Amino acid sequence: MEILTLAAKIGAYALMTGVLLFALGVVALRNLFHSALCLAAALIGIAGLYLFFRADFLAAVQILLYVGAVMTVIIFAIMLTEHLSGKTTIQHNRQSLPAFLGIAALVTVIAKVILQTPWPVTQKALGAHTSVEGIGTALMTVYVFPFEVISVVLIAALIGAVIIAKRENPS
Amino acid sequence: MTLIPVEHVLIFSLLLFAIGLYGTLTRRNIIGILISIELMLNAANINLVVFAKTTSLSPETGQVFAVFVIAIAAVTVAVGLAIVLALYRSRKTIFADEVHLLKW
Amino acid sequence: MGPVESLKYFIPELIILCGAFGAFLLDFAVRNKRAVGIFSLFVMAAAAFAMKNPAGETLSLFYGFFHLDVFAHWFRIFALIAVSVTLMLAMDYPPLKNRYEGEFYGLFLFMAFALITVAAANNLLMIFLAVEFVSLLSYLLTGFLKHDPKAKEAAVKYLLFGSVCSGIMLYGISLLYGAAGSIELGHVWQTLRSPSMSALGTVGVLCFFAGLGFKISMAPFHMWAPDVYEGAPTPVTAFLTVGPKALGFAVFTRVLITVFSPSFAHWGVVLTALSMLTMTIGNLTAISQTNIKRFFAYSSIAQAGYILMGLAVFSPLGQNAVMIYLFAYLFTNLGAFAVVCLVEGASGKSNISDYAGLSERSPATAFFMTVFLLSLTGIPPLAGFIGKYYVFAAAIEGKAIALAVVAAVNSAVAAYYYFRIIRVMYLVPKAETQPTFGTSPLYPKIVLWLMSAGVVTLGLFPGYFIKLLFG
Amino acid sequence: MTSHLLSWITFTPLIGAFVLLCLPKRAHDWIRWIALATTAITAGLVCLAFPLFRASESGFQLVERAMWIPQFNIQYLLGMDGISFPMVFLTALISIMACLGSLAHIRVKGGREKEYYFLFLLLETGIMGTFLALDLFLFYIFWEVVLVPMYFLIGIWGGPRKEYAAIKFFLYTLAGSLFMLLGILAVYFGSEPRTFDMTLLASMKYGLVFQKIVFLAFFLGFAIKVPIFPFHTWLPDAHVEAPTPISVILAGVLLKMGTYGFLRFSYPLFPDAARWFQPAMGVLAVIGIIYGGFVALAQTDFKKMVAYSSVSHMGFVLLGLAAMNADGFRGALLQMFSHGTITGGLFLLVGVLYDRAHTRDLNDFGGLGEKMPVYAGILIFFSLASLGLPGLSGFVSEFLTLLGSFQYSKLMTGLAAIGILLAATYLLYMIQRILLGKLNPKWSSLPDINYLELSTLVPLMIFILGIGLYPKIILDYMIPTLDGLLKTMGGAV
Amino acid sequence: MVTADRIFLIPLLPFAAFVVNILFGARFLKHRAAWLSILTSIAACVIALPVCFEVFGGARFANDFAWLRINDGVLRFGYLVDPLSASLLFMVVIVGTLIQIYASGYMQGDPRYSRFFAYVSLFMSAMLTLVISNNFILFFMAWEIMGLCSYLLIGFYFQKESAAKACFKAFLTTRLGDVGFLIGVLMLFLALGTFDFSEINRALALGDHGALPLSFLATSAIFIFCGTIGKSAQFPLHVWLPDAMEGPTPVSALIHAATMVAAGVFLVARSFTIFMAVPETMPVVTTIGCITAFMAAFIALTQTDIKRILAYSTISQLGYMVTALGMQGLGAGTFHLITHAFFKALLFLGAGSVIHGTHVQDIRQMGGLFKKMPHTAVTFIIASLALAGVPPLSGFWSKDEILLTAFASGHTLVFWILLLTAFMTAFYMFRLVFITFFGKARDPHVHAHESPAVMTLPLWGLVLGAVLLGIPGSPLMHHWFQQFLAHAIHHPEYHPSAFVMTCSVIAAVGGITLAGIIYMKNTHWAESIAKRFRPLYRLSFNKFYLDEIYSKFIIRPFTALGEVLYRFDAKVIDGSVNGVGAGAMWLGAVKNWIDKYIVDGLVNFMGTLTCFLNSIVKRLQTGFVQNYLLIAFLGFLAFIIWELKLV
Repeated sequence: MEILTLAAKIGAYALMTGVLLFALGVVALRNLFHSALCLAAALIGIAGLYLFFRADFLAAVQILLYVGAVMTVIIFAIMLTEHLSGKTTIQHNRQSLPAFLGIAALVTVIAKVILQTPWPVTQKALGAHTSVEGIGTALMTVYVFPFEVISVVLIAALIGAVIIAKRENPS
Repeated sequence: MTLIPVEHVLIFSLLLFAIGLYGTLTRRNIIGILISIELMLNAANINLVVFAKTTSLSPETGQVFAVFVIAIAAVTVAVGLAIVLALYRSRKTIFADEVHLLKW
Repeated sequence: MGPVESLKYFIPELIILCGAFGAFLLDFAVRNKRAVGIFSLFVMAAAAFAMKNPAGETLSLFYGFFHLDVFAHWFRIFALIAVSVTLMLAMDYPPLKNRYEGEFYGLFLFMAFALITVAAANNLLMIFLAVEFVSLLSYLLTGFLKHDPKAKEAAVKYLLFGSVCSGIMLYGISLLYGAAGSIELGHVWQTLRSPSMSALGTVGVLCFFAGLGFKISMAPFHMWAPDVYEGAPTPVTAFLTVGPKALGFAVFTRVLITVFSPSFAHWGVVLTALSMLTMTIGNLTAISQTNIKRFFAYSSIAQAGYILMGLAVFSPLGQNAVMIYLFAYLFTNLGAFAVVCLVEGASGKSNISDYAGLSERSPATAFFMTVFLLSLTGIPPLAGFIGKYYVFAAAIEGKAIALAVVAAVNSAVAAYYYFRIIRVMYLVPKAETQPTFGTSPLYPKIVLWLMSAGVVTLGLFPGYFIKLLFG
Repeated sequence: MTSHLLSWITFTPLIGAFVLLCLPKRAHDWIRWIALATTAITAGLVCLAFPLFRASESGFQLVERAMWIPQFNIQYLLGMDGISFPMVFLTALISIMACLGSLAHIRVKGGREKEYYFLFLLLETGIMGTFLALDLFLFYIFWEVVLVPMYFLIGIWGGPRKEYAAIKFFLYTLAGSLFMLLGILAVYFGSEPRTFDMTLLASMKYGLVFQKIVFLAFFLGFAIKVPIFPFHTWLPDAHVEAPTPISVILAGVLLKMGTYGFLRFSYPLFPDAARWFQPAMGVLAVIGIIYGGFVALAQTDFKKMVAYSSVSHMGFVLLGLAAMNADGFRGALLQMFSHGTITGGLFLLVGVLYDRAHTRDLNDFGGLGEKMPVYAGILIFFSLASLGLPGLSGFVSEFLTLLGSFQYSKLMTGLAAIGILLAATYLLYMIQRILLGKLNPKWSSLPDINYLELSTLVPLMIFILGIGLYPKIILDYMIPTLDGLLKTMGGAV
Repeated sequence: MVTADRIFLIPLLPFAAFVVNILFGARFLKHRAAWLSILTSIAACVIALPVCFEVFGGARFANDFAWLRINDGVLRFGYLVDPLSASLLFMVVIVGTLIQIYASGYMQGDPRYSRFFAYVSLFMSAMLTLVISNNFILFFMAWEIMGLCSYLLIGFYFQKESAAKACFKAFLTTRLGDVGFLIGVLMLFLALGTFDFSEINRALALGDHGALPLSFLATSAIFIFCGTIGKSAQFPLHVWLPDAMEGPTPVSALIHAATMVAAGVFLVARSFTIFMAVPETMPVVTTIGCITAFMAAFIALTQTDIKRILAYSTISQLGYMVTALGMQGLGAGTFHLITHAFFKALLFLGAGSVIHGTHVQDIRQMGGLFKKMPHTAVTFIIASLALAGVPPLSGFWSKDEILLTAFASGHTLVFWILLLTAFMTAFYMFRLVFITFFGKARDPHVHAHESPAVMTLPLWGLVLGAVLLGIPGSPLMHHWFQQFLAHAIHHPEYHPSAFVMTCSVIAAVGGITLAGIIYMKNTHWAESIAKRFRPLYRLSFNKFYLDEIYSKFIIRPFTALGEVLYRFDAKVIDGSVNGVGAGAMWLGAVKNWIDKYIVDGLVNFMGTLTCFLNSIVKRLQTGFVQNYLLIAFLGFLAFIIWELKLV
């Protein structure tokens, strides 16, 4: 058990490190396609973390919706605009330095705040296990209204997206 | 979740958020910016999931929230890419610093 | 309240939703797309007819995810007015002709629904969801005119800025949720009261401000607004300056009032600073604008600054001030945009210089515009003055003298640029090349009359409105 | 009609304005006559107040009260006393004269008569309301209502730099009045129970610090309107650019709104602060008097000279107010009235000349006394009234003011006396340059003043002369109220 | 309450004439305007003279009505006819009427004939009001209206540049004194709480100086005296009177010789009790009077314009009167005032007649007029003799009284100066007489003729006064006049002195003789004397350069100050406000916004600052969305840092 725990712990930290590295790749790589691949990897890593947190349902959603659907769309878009995403073009603008400094400051500040805060961790929450079933029930009962709203959002947004993405055809 | 202190995960998600934010501020390519935004949303999602397992009063809340966030993220990407494609068609660019007809 | 019992209170929203789908269907069926617009107007009217003031009691529909109280009620009325007026403006907006006009109306009905959910949102999840809903629809509507490169640029900027801001907001929400263990605003409030949580509360709430600040175009999250307002189709701009902004304020008010009771008054300092910054930046930049839509964008930023005054003082009076101001602003700004639409319809352009000699080309239009501009300036007895009076009163009551003085100076500056338009209309002779006004289209004209009636009535009999809104 | 007399007085011009709005644009004659008739009816209504107004009482009379915005305890509250009555009368008088003056003038200025008279009547409503409102909120509304028509009247029908002058006027006064609004709100929230009702507020006591701050806020609003040095720079521009009838209204009535505000609001509400600021006000008054005089002396533009003379003369009003004693107040209020008639007349005379010669450059004229003897006589009359010649109303008011201020500060009075001297200098210098000397051949065909123009001036002359010879007729209306005011301020009558 | 009262009619009748003449004169009355004025004047005479005689007989008239409420009291307007005002009233109605009759002839044919008489009537009305007024305010009002009439009448020929300038100068200079007068009156009111003459006299007689110190009263007296300095053309404000001769000659006679200028002296007489209450002010009065008397006479020696010589003579004589009052010689001063009014009016009318007959004013162009204008010449010479102080004409008696006062009250220096002045007076008057009426006609272009009877008759009327009016004040009638005045206001009296009389006669005769020698016999002497005493001559001829000094040191700085302040106004006050940001302006943005906003639109504080900030803020809006994001982010960060109190 000790070893398993240790292994799980090391695995989790390794996973986090990996996600961070891929995330760096997302923002730092010149080739946008590579970035997208990095993103996919990072998202999968995050799904792994979800598993580690015993959020199985979410891990599944993450893989299916994100890696499956969203990434496909992104890569499709990258392909469409490929010649602009090539290596030759400068991929970063000139405000890297102020952005970096600002973000460093932000990270310092917020990290400090996070470490200061006495997170009210409860045994109940630690011990609780949420099954896929439980989440499904919740979505259909308590969260039925947001669920319906999000479906309306999906419909409305997709109709809109289709109209926008269509070629201009004066009818 | 008993294994790792919640703060560590939070720092991790903070870094992820920061990286994403950096990407949005520095990436020229609009698709790149959208990708970076995904990182930010994921960072928040990690928080939600972690809190669901540590501090939440009811266990589902965080996870359900995260599911909604994923859905919204997907819609955002869809809408975003639709707009980017439309822009690409008419302006032949997808670089954020090349669209500045509107200013001052 | 469970979903089934909730439905009978949810009829207006259902009407709108069904109307939206109906509009898309109707779009397939009819050739004259104007019919869709009229249908949409009827839907709005039906919804408005079905709405009932919960009058005092609070209805927690759908397990509290749709929080219907007087406050939410008036904001949904607000949303209905904003959307209906936009529909009317859009129906006589030439660039929209033959460009998915039917879908446009449908999307706007969805927008009405989205706004209502915002008004009724009472927890972190619904706030995020509803605000995102409104945002996504706004991005789409901004970029709706695909042939217009400016519109697309606007949409892209809007999208990018908005997504980043909501990312930040979401991050803040997640932290707040973690701290409280709940998404209920009441719980969050309870948690943040403990001193050990104050730092986290600060970060969380400021992240929250980023998302909401973006919606209400509060400095420093305002910079998207001018570009988007200039680029978007004019009816959409008209809508964007009031609809999402007002609902942003609704959420803001709800969050601040429920989360921060007066014990959180130190937030007042931040809000005061933000308010001053917002109005000052808006006013300073508005002075040199040459495009009327961009001009109104900056003006709306400045107006947001004044409205923030009401929030900054954390008092019931301030809260009421926000609402009254928003209603005054609704009538005024939509009226002004009706004129913008008319002029654009006649000349195809929206530069301030196109307003030269408007008082001779179309005296009525110029007169209405003057009324609206005076109202924006805050000249009594028009609605804008009542709004200004309210926020000033709130500031003075809260002893926020500095804020009041800054606002007063700002109002004087604002007068200058509002009068610039009046000057152009009345004092600058018309150029030879400018087209004469034909007969103005019907719907914007109706809007003009209705809005000016609103402006004048609210200005002359504010007591009636106050009683209506706050009992 | 007499039961709501004050409302009728206030809103009759507005009714007229809307009647005008309904007329077709081309019906010029109708428009003119309806406008004129409206001002005349208003004046008639004001005259109706004479038998109803009991001059010997100091309180508000003919009060009309109705709840307007109950949530803020805002009332529609009108009332008249010995301070506002003369001002209302002056407004009615000057409005008729200005309307008469417009008949010819605006036609010359290129039409748009419908808009012009509409705004003109709107302006009159605003002014009347300002002088009659007793609820601070209502007062503020009327105060602001005055601004907008003024902006258009200067901006559309003004001289070459009209736009500049109009916006400058507007911004200056708006900035001032916004501070006043803050002050009004402070008073409201400082009162218990909360109210805007002047009659109740005056009986409340406030702390000195509060008083000082709020007094300053009001001061800013009023000072810009008066205008008190150094807030006066809008005035020459506005006066010079405005069309003649509007200059008349501006100088004749509008400036009085500022000093009226002091008497009506600042003093009764904040007596302690008023005493504290007394020296400052006195100094500003003296600076205004001397400064305005000197600057008027240096003018070559006729209208600008008259405009600066207003700065100087309004300084006397302020000096009387600063004296805070019976004579000072009487002098100030009388000076408000007489300055209204005198300067109004002077601006009309400037207009008469300008309409003929199309220039106002003093150095360009000369010897007109020969060509236009009647005009010359009237110009001399008004100039003399302005410089305080005994027998004309200017003297009585200046004398009372000086008498009052002398009891307050001998030095200030002595310095103010320099202003009298300066007035004589610049006015006579003006007369010398316009009327005396050799006739500039350019003007050899100028016609003398005509009957229409004469009709705008003669009534003013009658008032100037009447008050100058027997000031009791008007002072009897003012004195009880002013004495009452002084008593509430804690001073001896 | 106003009671119907004939004395109120005295000033009101001429006022009615004024109203009618100014309104209807030009169109309806035309030359009949004169008759209206004269008739009302005569009517005033008819009312006033009985009143005067009643007062001479010991009566006293007063009446008033409430005019204005001041402070908690009432200012009452009304009349007071006491010995002092009765004597003045007597003089004014007679002289005034005669001069108006004369003027009706003199002004014949003038296009603005009715205007002239309107003004003169107004003047008469004001002067009469002044004389019988019962308080300082009414007095001041009348005083100012006289100033106005003086202004209007000096500028009667306003087409002449010099006349336009002269009236301006006259009004302003006297106004300077008037302002002082007003301040003095206000101070007096503060001290005594009343404006009423009777009440003031009563209070002071009881030794009640009010709450304020006596020095305050003294200051007030000095300020009141300022009025005299201005109105009666005393040094240093005398410069306006010679220029005032631009007006028609009857005006010079009426206003600038007989009545208005004497009002200043009357003012001192009116407020005599005040001066008596603070005797330390008296030397000021004496000194001013004395300087004036001497200086004006000295200037008159070299002048060549007939009216200017008379003007300086007037100034000099007014100085005499003021000196007398300063030495507490109320009787002497007032006596001289009355007599002087008659013979000086006569002199002016005579001069007017000469001008009317010759159409020139420079005495060097005249000569030998005696034969051509006998009436004028004879009356003129009689008046000159009176002025020179030749017994038994009126001037002798009054002047003698003044010299006596000076001598007897111990003002020895004053006495000698006055004596010297008397000598000079005799000299310059007869220089004038000899040059004008005797010798040969110097200018062939001048064709003199005698004036019509309407003008010469008043001359003779005045001669009567000039000759006879010395009697009531002379030892022959035991100084009846002085004693009469002393009833009202007590003042010291002196016994006649043979020494003084002798000196006086010697000075007069000496002056005449010297003038005769120089101008009748040895005409070349004049020039050689002038050459020998060049500096003195220049000083006299250029009137002590006072005009130049005033112009350089007072008027120009005054107007310059106006200019400077105006520029200050336009540039600094307006600009202060524009220029606040000016120092720190930003590169190319500067010109851009100056042109665009300042010139175009709003030039004030808000404007400048606003436009300046606008140029900065606006530049943040680059159009690059990521710039926006960065700014928003940095702002967000700043707020976090601020709110966490990290700074």
